[in-house]
Amino acid sequence: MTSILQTSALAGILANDPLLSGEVGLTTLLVVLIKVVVAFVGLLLSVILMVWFERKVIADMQNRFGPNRAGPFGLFQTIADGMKLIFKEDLMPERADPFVFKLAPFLSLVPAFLTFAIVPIAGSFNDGLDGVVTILGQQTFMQVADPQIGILLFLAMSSLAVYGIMLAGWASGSKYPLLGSVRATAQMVSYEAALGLALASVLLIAGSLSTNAIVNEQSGFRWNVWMTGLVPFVIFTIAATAELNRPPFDLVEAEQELVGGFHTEYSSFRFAMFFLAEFLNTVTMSAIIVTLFFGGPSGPTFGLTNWVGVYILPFLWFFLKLLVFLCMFVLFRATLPRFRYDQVMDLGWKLLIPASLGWFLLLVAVRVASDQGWNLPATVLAAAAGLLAGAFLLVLSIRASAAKRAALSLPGEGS
Amino acid sequence: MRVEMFTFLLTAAICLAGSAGVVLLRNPVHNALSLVATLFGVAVLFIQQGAYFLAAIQVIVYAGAIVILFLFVIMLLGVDRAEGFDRDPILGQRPAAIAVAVAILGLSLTALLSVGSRVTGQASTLAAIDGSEPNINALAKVLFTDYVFAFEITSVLLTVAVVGAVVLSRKAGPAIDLGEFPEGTTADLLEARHAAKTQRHEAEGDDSQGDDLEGDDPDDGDAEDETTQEALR
Amino acid sequence: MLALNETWYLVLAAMIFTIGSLGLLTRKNPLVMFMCVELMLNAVNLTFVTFSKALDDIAGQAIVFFVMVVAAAEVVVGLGIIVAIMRRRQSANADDVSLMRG
Amino acid sequence: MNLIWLIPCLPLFGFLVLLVAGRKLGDPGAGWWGTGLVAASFLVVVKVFFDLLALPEEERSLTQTLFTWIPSGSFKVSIGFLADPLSILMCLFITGIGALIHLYSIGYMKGDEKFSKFFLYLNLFLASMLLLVLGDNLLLTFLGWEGVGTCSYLLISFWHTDPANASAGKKAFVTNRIGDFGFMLGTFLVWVTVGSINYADIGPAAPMIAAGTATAIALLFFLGAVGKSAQLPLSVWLPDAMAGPTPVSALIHAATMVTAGVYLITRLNPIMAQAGWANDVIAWTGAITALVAASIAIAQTDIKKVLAYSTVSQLGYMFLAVGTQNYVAGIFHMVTHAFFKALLFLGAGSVIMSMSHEQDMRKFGNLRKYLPVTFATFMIGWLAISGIPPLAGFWSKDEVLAGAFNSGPAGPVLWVIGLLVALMTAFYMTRVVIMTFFGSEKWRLTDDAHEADEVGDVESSDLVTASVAAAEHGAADHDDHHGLSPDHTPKESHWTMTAPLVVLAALSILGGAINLPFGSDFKHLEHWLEPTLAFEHELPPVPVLVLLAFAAIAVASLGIFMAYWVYSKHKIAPEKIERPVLAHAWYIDETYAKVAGGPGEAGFQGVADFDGTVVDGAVNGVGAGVLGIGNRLRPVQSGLVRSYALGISIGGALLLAFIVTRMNL
Repeated sequence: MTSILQTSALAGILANDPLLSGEVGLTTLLVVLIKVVVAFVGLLLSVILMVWFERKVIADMQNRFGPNRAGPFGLFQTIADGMKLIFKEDLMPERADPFVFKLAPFLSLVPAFLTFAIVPIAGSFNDGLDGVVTILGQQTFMQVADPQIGILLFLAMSSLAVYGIMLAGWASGSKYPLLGSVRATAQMVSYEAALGLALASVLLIAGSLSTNAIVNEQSGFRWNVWMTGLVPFVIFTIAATAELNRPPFDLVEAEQELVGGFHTEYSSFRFAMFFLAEFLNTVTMSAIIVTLFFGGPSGPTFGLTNWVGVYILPFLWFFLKLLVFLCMFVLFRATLPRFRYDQVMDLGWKLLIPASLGWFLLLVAVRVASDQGWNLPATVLAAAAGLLAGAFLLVLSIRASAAKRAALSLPGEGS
Repeated sequence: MRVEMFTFLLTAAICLAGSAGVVLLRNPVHNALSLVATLFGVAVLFIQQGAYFLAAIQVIVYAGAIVILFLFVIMLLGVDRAEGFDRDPILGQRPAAIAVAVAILGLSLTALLSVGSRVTGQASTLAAIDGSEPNINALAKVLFTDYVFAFEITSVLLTVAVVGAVVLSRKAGPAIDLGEFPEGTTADLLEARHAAKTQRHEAEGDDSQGDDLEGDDPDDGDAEDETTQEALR
Repeated sequence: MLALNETWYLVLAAMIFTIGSLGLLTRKNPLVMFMCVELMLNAVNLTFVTFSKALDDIAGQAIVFFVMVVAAAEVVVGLGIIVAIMRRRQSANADDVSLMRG
Repeated sequence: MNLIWLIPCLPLFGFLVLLVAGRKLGDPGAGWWGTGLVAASFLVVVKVFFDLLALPEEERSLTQTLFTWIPSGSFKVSIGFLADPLSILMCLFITGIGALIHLYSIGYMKGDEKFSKFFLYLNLFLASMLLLVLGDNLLLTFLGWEGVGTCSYLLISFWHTDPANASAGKKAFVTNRIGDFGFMLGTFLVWVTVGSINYADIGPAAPMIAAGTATAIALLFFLGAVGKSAQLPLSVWLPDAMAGPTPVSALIHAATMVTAGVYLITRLNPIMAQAGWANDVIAWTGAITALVAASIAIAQTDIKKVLAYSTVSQLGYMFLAVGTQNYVAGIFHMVTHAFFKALLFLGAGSVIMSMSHEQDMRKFGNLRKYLPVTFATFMIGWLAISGIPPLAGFWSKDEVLAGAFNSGPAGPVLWVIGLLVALMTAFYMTRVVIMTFFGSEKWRLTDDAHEADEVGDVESSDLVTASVAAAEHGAADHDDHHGLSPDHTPKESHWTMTAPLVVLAALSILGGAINLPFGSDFKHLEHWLEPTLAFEHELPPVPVLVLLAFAAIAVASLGIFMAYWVYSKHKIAPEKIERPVLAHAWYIDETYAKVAGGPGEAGFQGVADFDGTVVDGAVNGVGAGVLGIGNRLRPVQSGLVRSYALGISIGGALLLAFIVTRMNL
């Protein structure tokens, strides 16, 4: 029983991890199991806290108390809500498509969980270490999996998240959910392009898809947020907010227009799953941002190589960075008014995608120039000039088509 | 049972069930979901054979974009009603289709199983898969060296496709004002066509609406809006 | 216990392909026909990857990459055409589109 | 710098410019433009001529290959020019006389509404002719060959609003096609035999060609030459070609195009050397054509007709020369003939102009009073063609006759025929001169008196063949010059017309100097042509030569005297000599018409019926069959996508089945 699994099937998913480089024994499986459980429980816990945190912060900003009955500071409010939802009656509209209606919440929840698998949450990246820790005598990374395709898994999961929303809206057999889901789908598909292009800039700097490698490469405060010149980070954050359907991009559930959006017809535990998925996604997305742009768990470990330096301090750094972004999302929600739908589309297609593409090309120019030994400032200037010319043309064409559309639609609107 | 075998059989079952679902389920949305199941199965099989990048692309592009597009169109056009399987309007299409399918399956199985477990063909000498190199790097190396021209061409193809889709989906312009045309040109032609059509209508009664053309109706531009509204109803 | 080898994959691919072609020939909804075409493409992709592994040649995977790009382009244009047709005909039946007129 | 390519390209450029801007240039701008380019081409030829002259004798052959025209496997044809003594000699008189005739045309065509088009055609003609002469391979020569044929057609039917002119052009074209057929077959045979159609390759390879093959090649090319140079039996088109404007007659149908046949045979002389009896065919065809044409010329009343038949006759002389392998004499006579025949035609044109486009000699007379320059130059031409020493015609004709005399057993017979032709030539030319420039001013006679005066000629006037009458009519008709009024006063032509006459007259006098028979030092032409000719021709010993020359002079004087006796002294009635059969050109045209209209037409009808039923039937049958199958197959194109998909699937399944059967199971 030394080998029940050869480095083939699952190894592909978990590939770069030294855990799976040799023979796979029982201990290895145990380690994997531990990591999965820890990640799952930790994620759930963080969601519970996140929900409480958000409600509390918003309540404070609106000059009210927020949850303060269940447990100290209302900490158990989320659990109480969850219990209530589970015990509510499970309603399904008559015109709903039963199978898809039941399937949709899972399609929302599962990708949210899976994405977190690639986030490294601890491990020392200083002093030449590359985040390897030893658990039960097995060397491994502090993340559930580090596949070859690495960050592409995040993209894949974020594109799958669309299914949950889309199918939920459609399966409800009702028009507001359908409208909400069609809106959400269009929005998420649109922003995925910007997301991917901003991601590409990071990958260009990191030279690897593996999250471990990306974090490792950022150790010593060579964080991508400035290594890529801030623009990809800004674009990524905006696109991520839109991808999460969080305010100010929460057109999916615009109450004034669509009642509750795609989950109007959902109740009970199925609604809880959507709810859970939304907050899971928020946490995961923050973790991804931290991983991609802020060096993940890397940070000063003060020379400690014992468990404090390997587990506690890195996790602390990770958690602090995560907290910053969670706060940011909460603040977005609390302060920003909702976009109009056409504004969302304009922002995504006409600003974010061209901007991220242009910035990516600029970074490529810099990279090529340094590889080929060209004059760097001159190359950057030339590239920037070209990109500005392109941007100018783009603006011109957008204006021209807008003018044309206005001219065409005027008589049509009259009739 | 070896884990790989187990994975394969499970995935194969999902794939076959998914593809059967595409063909047999009546509701287009269910078809699309079945398709997604098959795509996932194929992605897993890709991983099992070391094609990690393709597996990721399979999920991102196929599941994440193409099938979403399908669903989008289904919902936009409101064609998400079940399709009747009772009879095929084309005479003999169904038995012929089944015969062809059986022939294809039988022949390919004959070909595959008769050669046993060996794959006939020359092992690569040019672009060998190097175990030490990640799959993505190897693929990228090939794509940007040997196949760089094809790669660039596909970018052109995508651009063309985008332009084509935009042109196709654009709203029709305002209806043609026949008064603008001088006599004896298109206006007369259209008028004659219209007259012929009216005559035919009178002759046949008005129940041939189905294969009639709505082409020169002036309110054609509103068709899309109607469709959308219908989809949302 | 049978060993897992290339033939298993190829047989699976052949079956998917057959099911896809059957669907293409019998279904009337153009969207579903399109999905069946995607099935067939996937079957072919699977054989490409299988042969790529069997012959130790990355080119097989490169071709799958191109197939996917072409499939994406095809779906975009194809769906565009279907949308354009359906706007005019209000019908989701491929058999109705048999005239060479609008 | 090698300028050969400029020679054909200058007229071609002129053509292109006239094509685009001909109307803009107008009258006389277009004429001057055309003339200028041809003159420029002439200067280039002169330059190339001196370049050649500067080279050692055996190296006098410049080739210039511009590009590969038809690369097809081992068959490669390039656009290449060959400038050797022969082609440059041709070019010299083509461009020289061409320039003079262009100049003349400015005056002659003045006021014509298609003035610029005329020069357009003339320039294209010269470009083609130069291509024909300069081309370094048979195909390029053929291109020029066809080009001149086309231009000839265009120019003959220049005033095509008259159906007769159009049909004359058509006749020339069709007749030429028969010859072209021979040319093409000959080219194919050369390609098959030699493996190349370049003259540079043919020359060295010729001695290896089997006698039979060489004979076939020679006969095929001679067929081409017969068509182009209007020898019997394809001579019928040339007299009708007089429907074209007179400068065209002078340029194309006397000086240049018709000599292409002679040039071709001379160019292929290495093959001719192997051709055996084909040479005899050429010689006898030439001799008989000369005789027949000369006899016809005696009875013609149209001044241009006389000159046309005279041309045919003189071309017969040339073929007699090349047939007896006396190429130098042939080329020599070609050159001198070009001078004096162009002179005669242009003179005739001048006369015709002054007589309001009247061509009937019976209405002329005493014109020497009105047209002094024309008269003087025409007299020189007359003496030259009659073979009176020391004018050019005498020397060349004498050389042809001497060569014929010395060409084997049949030589004396050929010589006698040649002498007979010389006699008739002197006779009919004297007749022309007397009727035109001497005697009474016949156009002044009133219609009645005219008729009375002409009563003797009624018969012969009726005898004028239909096409001749039509051509005459058309020429006279084209700008509403209907007949001559009795009080018409002929006027001497514009200087642009008389200047070429003077130059040509000078050339006609001096042209003989290029190849005088007084020993080797005087034979410039022979030395010049030596590198291009495969062998030398032996002339008879000097005493015989002198004897032959005196015989020729005597015969020529006799001819002139006889004509004087008949037409000036009226001692013998002209009708005695102008037999109907001669006026009818030995009924050749009529025979052709009969044959073509009788058994020929029946045969053609049979072919047409065959075409209508069998060939068209097959074609229609195929069409109907396809239509029928298409109707059967039409349901397949149902527009149903799924049916198409089924078809594709069945095809795929069949393909799969094929692969499975081919597998080693």
